[in-house]
Amino acid sequence: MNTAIILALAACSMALIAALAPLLLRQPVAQRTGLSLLLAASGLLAMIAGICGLILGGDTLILPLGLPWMPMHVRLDALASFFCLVIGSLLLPVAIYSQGYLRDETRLTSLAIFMPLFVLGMLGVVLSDDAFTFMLFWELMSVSSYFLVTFKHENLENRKAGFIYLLMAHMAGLLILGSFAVLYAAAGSFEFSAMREAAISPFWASAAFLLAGFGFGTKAGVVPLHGWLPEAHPVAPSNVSALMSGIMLKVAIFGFIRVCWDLMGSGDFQWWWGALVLAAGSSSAITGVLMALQQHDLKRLLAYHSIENIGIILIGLGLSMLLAHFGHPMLAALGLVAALYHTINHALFKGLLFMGAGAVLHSTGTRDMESMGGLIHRMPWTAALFLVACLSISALPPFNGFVSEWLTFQTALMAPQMGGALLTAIVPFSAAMLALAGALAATCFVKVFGVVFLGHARSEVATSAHEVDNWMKVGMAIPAVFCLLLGLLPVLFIPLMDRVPQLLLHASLADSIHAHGWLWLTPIDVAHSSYSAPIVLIGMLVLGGLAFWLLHPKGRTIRRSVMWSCGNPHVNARMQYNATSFSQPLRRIFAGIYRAEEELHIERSRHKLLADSVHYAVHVGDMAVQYLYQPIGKLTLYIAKLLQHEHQRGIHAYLAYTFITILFLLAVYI
Amino acid sequence: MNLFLATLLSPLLGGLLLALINNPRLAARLNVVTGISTFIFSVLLALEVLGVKSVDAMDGWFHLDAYNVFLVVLTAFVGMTTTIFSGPYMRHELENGRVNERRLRLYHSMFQLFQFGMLLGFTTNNIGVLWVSLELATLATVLLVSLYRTPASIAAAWKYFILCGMGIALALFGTVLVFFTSSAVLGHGNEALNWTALYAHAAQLDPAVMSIAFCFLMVGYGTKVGLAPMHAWLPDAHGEGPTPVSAVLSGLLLNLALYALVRCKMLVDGSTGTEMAGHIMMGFGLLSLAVSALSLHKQRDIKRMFSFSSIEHMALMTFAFGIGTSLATFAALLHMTVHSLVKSAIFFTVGHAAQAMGTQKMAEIRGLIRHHPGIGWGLLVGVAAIAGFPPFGVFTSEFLIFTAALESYPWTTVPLLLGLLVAMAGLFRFVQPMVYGETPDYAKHVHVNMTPVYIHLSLALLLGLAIPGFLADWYHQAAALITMVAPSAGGNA
Amino acid sequence: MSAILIQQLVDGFAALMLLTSFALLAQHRMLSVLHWFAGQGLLLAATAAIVAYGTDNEELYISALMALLLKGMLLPWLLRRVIRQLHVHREVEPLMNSSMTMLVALGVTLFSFHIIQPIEKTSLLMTRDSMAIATACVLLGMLMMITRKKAITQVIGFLAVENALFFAAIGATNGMPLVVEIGIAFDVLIAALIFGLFFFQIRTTFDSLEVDTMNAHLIHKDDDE
Amino acid sequence: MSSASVQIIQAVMLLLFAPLAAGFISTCKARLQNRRGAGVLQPWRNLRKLFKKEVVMAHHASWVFRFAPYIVFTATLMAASVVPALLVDTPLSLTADVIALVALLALARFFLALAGMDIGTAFGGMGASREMTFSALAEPAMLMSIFVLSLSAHSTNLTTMITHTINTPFALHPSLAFAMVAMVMIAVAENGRIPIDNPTTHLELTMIHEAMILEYSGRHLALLEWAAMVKLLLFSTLIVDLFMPWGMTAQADLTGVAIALGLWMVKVAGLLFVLALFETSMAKLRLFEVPEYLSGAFVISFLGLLSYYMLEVGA
Repeated sequence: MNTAIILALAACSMALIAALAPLLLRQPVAQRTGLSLLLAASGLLAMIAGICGLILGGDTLILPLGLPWMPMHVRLDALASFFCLVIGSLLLPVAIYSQGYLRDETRLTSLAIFMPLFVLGMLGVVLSDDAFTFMLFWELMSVSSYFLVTFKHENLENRKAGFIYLLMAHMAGLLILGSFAVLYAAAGSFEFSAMREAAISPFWASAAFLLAGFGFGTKAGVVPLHGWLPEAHPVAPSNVSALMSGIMLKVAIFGFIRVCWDLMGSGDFQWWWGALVLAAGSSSAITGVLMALQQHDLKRLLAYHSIENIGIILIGLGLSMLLAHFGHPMLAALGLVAALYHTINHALFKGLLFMGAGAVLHSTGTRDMESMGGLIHRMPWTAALFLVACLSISALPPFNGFVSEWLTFQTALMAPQMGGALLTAIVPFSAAMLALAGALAATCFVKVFGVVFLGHARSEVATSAHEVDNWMKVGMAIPAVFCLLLGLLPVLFIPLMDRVPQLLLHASLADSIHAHGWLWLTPIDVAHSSYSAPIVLIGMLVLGGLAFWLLHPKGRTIRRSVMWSCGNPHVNARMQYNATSFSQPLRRIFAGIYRAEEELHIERSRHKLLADSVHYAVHVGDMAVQYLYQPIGKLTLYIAKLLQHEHQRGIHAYLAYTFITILFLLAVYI
Repeated sequence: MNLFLATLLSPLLGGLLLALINNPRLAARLNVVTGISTFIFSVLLALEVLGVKSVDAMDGWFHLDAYNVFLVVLTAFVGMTTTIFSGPYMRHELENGRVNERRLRLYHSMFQLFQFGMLLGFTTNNIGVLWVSLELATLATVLLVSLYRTPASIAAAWKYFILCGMGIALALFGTVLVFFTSSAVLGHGNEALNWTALYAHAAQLDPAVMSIAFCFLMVGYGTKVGLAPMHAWLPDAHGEGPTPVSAVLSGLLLNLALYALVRCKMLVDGSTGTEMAGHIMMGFGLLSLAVSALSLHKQRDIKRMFSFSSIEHMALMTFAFGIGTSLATFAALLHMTVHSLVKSAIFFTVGHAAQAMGTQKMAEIRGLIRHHPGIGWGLLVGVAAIAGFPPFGVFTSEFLIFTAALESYPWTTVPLLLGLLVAMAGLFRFVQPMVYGETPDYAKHVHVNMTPVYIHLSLALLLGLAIPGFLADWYHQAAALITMVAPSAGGNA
Repeated sequence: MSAILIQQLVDGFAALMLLTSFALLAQHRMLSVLHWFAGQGLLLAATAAIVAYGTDNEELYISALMALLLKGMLLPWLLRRVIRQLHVHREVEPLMNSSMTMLVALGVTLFSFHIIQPIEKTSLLMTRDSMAIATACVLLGMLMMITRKKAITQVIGFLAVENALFFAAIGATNGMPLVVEIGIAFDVLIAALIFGLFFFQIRTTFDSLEVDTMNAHLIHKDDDE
Repeated sequence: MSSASVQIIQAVMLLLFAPLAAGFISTCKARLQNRRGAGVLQPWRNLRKLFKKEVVMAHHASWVFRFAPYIVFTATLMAASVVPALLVDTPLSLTADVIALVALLALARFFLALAGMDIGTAFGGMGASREMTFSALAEPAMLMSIFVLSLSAHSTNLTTMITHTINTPFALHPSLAFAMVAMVMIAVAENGRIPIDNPTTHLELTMIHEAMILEYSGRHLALLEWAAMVKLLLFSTLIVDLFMPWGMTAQADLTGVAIALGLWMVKVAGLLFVLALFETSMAKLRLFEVPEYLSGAFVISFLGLLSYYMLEVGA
């Protein structure tokens, strides 16, 4: 029972205490402080447990809860401790952030109960070592997040989003249950340790893989099944949607890795598994970012971006599976490390983005980007921290987003010839898709930062915005610092993550990473590729400082006057580019994918050519909802209607039914 | 043996006494006292029986073993909590003039008579007396369903009476057929109708007659369990009757019918040696799951909707008993317990909700959480429990049913999963708007007694998280008893 | 009386039983249905007495007497009183016209003979093919309930099924044990009382005994949105 | 001379020669259009003038607008110093491989676009939107051409690629040819040259790069102009390095460096002349024809990849 697993269980118990606290503390202030205090402690403990688990190695434990003949098994191996680290690293800042964010909420009890339960569910899933515990905590996570999504259930939008969310979560749960059942049939017992040793036939292995893939894919928001994500995340309170986007999607990725890599015999994948994951990853990345570009609701845009980043993680995983199948353990380890690196990166910068969006929502009261603008003058701190997150997510050098995308590119570029022509074409093509997604992400975040923070305020709501309090600033500062550190010192973090491929693929990157000292990141060997973030940053700072000092001779101040705009000074706020117009070129280029519906009506009272007012709105529907969810919904209702007619007949019909049933039974069985 | 008689007679005496008392307040309190006394006696009886594995009383007329003693305790417990709930509920109905003193008296006495019929049915060793007790329970419920004397409730009662009457007649014919073969082996006395004797000589019974008998018994008791396509009476009976009756009806009466069906299955398996009975039950289970899950989507009345949910869960239990392995039977017994607890809790909350909003039409019930947090959250958590979300017991039992199904008949897991998903969608489709949103202005304040609901839900929670040791091996004994006779695949675990 | 004679008598009564079931199906007027039903009750009592005598089993005499009192006299009298008070007359089949019902009835009888076929070979009791007839009567009783509109005729159908069951109990198994017998009789009696109770309520609330009007009240609850 | 000193010379050289290169292109175009042109040193004069001029900024311009020029200039300069022009193996070449180089330029572009949007004029937003969209579409083509090159050299480090191309005997590899064409097309798009964007014009509706720096004045404008010129020279050096690196010295001795410098100047001048020729003969594409141009570049680079696998792998 080493320290790591004790710390992990301490984190879980902290979350449990936090869940029970609201029953004692009644008034909102006490509940809020209790909630953020206990969750912060839980986050800190989870982080330390993760780091200890990675350094000292894991341990297993059996708790006396659960079914009599199958108690709860708990395991903290390298994979679990890494994801504990991910959960903890975002939970700590979000907990601090919540202290400020929930300041003026009156009805807090349901949030104060279900948020810790949500955290407990995630930690439980990461730590579980048998199918029953996994499913128990998995569904606990889904149900508690459902209650969080419907926290503000006054508006209809929350309720509809909540319903779809719960339905998809339940479907995912059932699919995962299916895959566990298949593994149970092969292993004869629910414990993961038994499932690992069990020899499973290729057919049933593929069945389990597909079930787990679709189940975890639905929960992670992979493209065809992602319809619920852009509905559910924006309506939840911002600190919760930070947790949901930041961590819950990662727990789904954890589940996928645990089931498909760890339980089904690590390393011996079939080739089409990797290809399928790669294809799903690239299509998610592209669709996610393309749909994100067309949104003008800030949090809905960020939710779509989560789909893109999950796609990037899946590209890393898919490459690693392919390479593992074709017998390149070192490269497969690199792919896995790239995916894990992007997991923690995404948790951090997406958490920061949602917290920033929460801060904007908190002070302006709206999520619509069309009514924001010029907030950098009224919310300087939030703007600066939001900019850090934008740089990280757009994968730009000094920050962490670039390191993980760079590693994924290296895996793709260095993948030697694999199998037939089809495969050799897919890998570079998906690398190109990754590049396109990265660049479009940069476009999208220029739009977000530009429209929200820069330029003139587009509404009086934006003008009356105020800077957020210190709690929220600290809550946002922590992930920003982490983003910079992860971006500058990858060589220190990768050995920590390297334990996971050692566990799963029995291959390690350790020696090649340290080949060139802590400054240079050289994944395979120095001749292949190397990148040194610290030198880049120092170089830029030196050159920048030099240029700034040289160009500032004594006493030359900057004269402020009216903006130039080609000599047309009276420009009002409506003449700026806003969210819809910024993405207009892309809407034209990718018109085939979007199928946007534009409505334009112009009032002309005076003369045919003189327009009084022009109203223009564009709506881009989500393909998954239109072509997947609605048809299934209509089909069920249609069958239900048919059945309903059966219930409106008189007593004679029912007597006849019984009569026919008895005759049928007798005829068949005698 | 006095414990056994006490358990049986206390509801009978209570019923008779209540028939005489006119003052509603006193009657309500006596009703609760009778419920509590029955429960206490049943618990003592259970402790005694468990010590000695099985007990025969009154020279073979009554037989108690691990299987039916657990059902007796469950019936008594849910009966007790329903009496507690029905106190304030019926007083509210009295004030609103939906029921007068005379009919309230009828309600109390019939309620206890129903309870007596249930306990008699579980404890008797004689399949004839089992049929009589079921008939008695049906007659009591007919009067209870038509309590309000509204046109709809009378029509519902009539429909219930005709359909169940016919169903039970078929079951009687099945019993006669069983007696026809058993008298050839065991002679003409009562001996030929006792479960214990029948099991001992199951092999000598004529398989052809037994399979015909099972067909009649299946359709007969199947009607009472509410399996499709004989389920038409259930939604109306639930919809029109007073809520305590619906709670008891779906919580307990269906269990008794299913108990009888499983007894017959054990018998038929013993004599035919084939898996015919199991397959028929699984077929009916899947059909009812499909029908109920789909018709959940098209309901307008809150109680009718939850009655379809009862059909869905009875279908799951029939399917599990049909599989026959000891894991499946364990799961079915657990499901039966948790379903009774959670479904009756839901009906209590629904009763209060309907009274608060003054209507049973789901379109007009809104903003329960805002109106009365107890009702709102109670309903939401109850529906989450019944839909099979952890940490409640329904999730555990559905998980075990699923794995048992996968072990013996893997292809059945697909319709099972689909059915569960569609049912969950249907339930939440209606519950969500009812629970959330702003409170409408026509909502009245109503005196609410939510303690039974909280007791039931916490018990279900306990069953989900960590099933207590004694209850687990209680199920194991019952499962072993049931599968020991059945020739089907040897049960593991 | 020798065993063979008793056997022939029981078979004769079984045939008469089948005849009454068919007759009940064919009647149009309410009173004639009632008369046939009373006839069936008497027939049952006679069969019970004969079988009791044949197997000199005393319990059976009591159930024969109960059958005579209950099914032969009390129920028909009760129903006639109700009919006269509610002055109900013609009866129209909603589902199928009478010839169609007859065809179905024949089919059902043949079917029940077919399913009872394997059993007959093994039974030793003196009532060889009465089980087949009993099954037929049960199914015909159900058919009658299905094809009738009026509540009263449905009740008579239900009681016909009970009669068929009673006949099965006596004919095939020489009578169920007494306790069970009393229980069944007791239930049938309560059922009849409740029917009586219902008729008056249905009459007052629906002012017609048509089953479909009652259903209308249930159906409106489920109108489409 | 140690390689570090060559590194510094190289960086300073790139910085100083950039305006000359820009001047060289404009004079070539002038000569081709029968005009005298303003002479090669004109960009130098502009920069000197701008450095002395007073900076005027809008009232509500934020710190992003103020520091963007410095970040853009330093990022581009950092990228330039990483690219080996004369010496094959410079100490800084390890800090960033080709992908990191592209990312540095992306960082510069990111801040430029933000600065464009900061003032809140229509032109700034238009420029930012178009710049980001078209550069995003250029990314996959750029990466695919790098991919083709790295396939043969099995690396993305510039030094390894250069040494690999120098050592292998000269042979016409179709994949390299395709990659070169794609790279040139991308370079033209990235630097906002004629078919995509007209660097000389201030015609509001057509300009992309100019629109973003419309609001700048004084030394900020100078820095941005200079950065654009350095970027042009950087891309031409990159193309020279990857496709015709012969003549670059391996050792850091004086004679080697001098020869390398001479050869480098000749090669870059030739490349820029071809660019000027291309620009005078081509008119600017309609705005929404640019995606076709860029997807054309992507298809060409993908052909390069296929030809590498079909033809060269076998050889």
